Amino acid sequence: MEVGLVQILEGALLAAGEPLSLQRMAILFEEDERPSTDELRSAIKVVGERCEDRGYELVQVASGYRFQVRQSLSDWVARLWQERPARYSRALMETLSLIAYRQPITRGEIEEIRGVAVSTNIVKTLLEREWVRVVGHRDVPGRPAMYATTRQFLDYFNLKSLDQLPPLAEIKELDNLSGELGLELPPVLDGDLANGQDSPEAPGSQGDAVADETETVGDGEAAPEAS
Amino acid sequence: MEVGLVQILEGALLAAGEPLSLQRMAILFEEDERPSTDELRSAIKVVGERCEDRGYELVQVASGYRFQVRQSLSDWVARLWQERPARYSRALMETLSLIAYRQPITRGEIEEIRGVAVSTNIVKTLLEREWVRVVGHRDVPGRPAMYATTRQFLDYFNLKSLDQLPPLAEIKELDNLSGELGLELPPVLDGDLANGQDSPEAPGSQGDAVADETETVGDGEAAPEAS
Amino acid sequence: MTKSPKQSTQSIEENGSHETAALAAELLNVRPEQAEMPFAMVRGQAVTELPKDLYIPPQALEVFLEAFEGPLDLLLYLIRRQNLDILDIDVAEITEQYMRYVELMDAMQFELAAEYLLMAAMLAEIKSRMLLPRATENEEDEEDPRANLVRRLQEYERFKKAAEDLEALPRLERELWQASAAPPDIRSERPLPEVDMREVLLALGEVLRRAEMYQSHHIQRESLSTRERMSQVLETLKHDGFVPFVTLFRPEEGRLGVVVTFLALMELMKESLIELVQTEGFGPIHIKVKSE
Repeated sequence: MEVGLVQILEGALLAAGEPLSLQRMAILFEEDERPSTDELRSAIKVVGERCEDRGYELVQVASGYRFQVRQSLSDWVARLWQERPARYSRALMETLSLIAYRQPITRGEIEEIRGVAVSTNIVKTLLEREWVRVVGHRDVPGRPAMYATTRQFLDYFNLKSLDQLPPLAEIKELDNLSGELGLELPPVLDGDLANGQDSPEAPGSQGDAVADETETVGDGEAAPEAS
Repeated sequence: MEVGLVQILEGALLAAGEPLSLQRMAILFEEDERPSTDELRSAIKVVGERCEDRGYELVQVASGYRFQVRQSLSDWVARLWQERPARYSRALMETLSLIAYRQPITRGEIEEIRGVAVSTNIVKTLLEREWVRVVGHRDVPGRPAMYATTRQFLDYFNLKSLDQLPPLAEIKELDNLSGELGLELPPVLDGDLANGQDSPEAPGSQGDAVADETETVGDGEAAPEAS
Repeated sequence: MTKSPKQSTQSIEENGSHETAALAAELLNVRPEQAEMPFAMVRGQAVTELPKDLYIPPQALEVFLEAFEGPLDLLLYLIRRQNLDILDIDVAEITEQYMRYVELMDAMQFELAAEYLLMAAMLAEIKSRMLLPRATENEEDEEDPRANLVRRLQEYERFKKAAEDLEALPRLERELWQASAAPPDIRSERPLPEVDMREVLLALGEVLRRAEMYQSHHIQRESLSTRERMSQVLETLKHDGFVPFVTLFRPEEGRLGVVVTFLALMELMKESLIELVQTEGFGPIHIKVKSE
């Protein structure tokens, strides 16, 4: 086998078992043989193209590139394991989505929107999974922790960045009373992360759109480095 | 991508993270679509052939088949896990400095000056690093070993002889400068640090030089991804 | 079921209206594993007093409670069940329904989360404000009593939807798997820590400060070259046993070197680390490590 940049990257990506950033790929090489970022990018593109017709593909997620088994094979591959994959309760998913879309957010703020207490277990599970972390404390009495999502969260859900989360539904105003109701949202709600895509929800086709979102490397343009 | 037997096996082998036996491959399929052992064998052969010129290969081990990163790539792949060098403890540095300045010196004497016990590990580490060695035994009960610094110690610190180390008087100055160094000192020194920064006698040029050197230690390696 | 009070048994069909049966079936669908339950276990009198169209077997009710994420979720359910637009809620009607659920749960002595009661109070308040005639003059300032509720419902609903969307995303270990292969054999070498001499010196400064040894003339005056030479002499003696005195001096080091070596030997003798041995007058002097 020829030992070239492409082969080294293939080997490293498979050995790592986790996404590799371009920076991390770079330090696989001694300084005097270290490829430039451009060289890495084009090698990565070749690595991606070489997956054509294979049972796996190269994708880019938040913390870098990884080989990933193709989703079309999941029916077969899932049978490798007896246990069903972990299911998460609605309460957990609601809490997680509030943290994802509204970060940084405190537990109290989550409870306000959900209308119920957030159990300590849910927060613990999310922290243990490293999907969320504490990014600071709100400067109010009690100094409650503020939570935000992590790169592991994005990696897990196969996303490159928060922009790729499905857009939030619109808030409609009370029609006959619009304007005078003072329906404007409190300040915390302003910076919706999905704001960039604040459009009304894409109907129907959304599922497909989501599936397309993780970029398969080699198919498209060289995506900007996530870091 | 065509979803064929070959692709399914590729995906399963990469997802499994452990060797797969032919039996285990077989149960990935519903009964009515389950390939025969012969079919599996020939598909596996194809899977192996498709690794030509890749950074990995298909190998057969006792419990089945698995993909394995090629041995010829180990130099690069090893750097994925290259551990960051540890840092020596303050206790070790103190011990080392006392051996340098007070050699030959016994462990008991070091303990007396430091006011705390010197752990066996510290001495072991210094001996292993070949920065200190035993040059004799003090003729007192227990005949404790006397430690001295070595030529390797001088070489590492780029000294021709111990004479090149600053006299103790200057070390006091160093202490005063340490606030600017970003070297962490125990809280007891806080008051002194403040003094040092105020004091006009702190020679500016020395401070700069020191600061530069310290940076090299701290930021030496290109930090890999935090994960 | 966690609670086992006295009970009479009634079947859904006997006692329930169509709506009840439908609701029960719906609820049971939420948790299919409950579906084998043939009878409703009903507890005492409280149940028989409940409005007929709301009769729900207690087990189902418990399932029902679990199926809701709180009062907002329950309200949304009630609204959606009637195909009502969230912007056009009939508060009186919804309040009444909500209250009946709450009473029902209360009657069943389920531990009702405080949030449900709080919402009940809020609904009652909105309802009463809706009933009050509005002062036309103040209409501009006056908020629709429902506005806050509607906003909260919408806000909750969008995150309920977001959670569903998130749940639907393909994710690792469910539809997707990280591909990995066994690494090659790797000889791992852990790099040794880097040390800057300044760190060593700072550490020393710290020890000295702690030991209050700055005053010690003993240390301050001592030349390091003497100390170093002491070590060298000991090292030589350790290997060679008896060493001729003269061999320790190297002419190429010059006068200073000779002095340093001599001082080192004096210091070593003072510390009783070496012995000088001279077997006869003016004979060669030998040095050895003391009693070794």
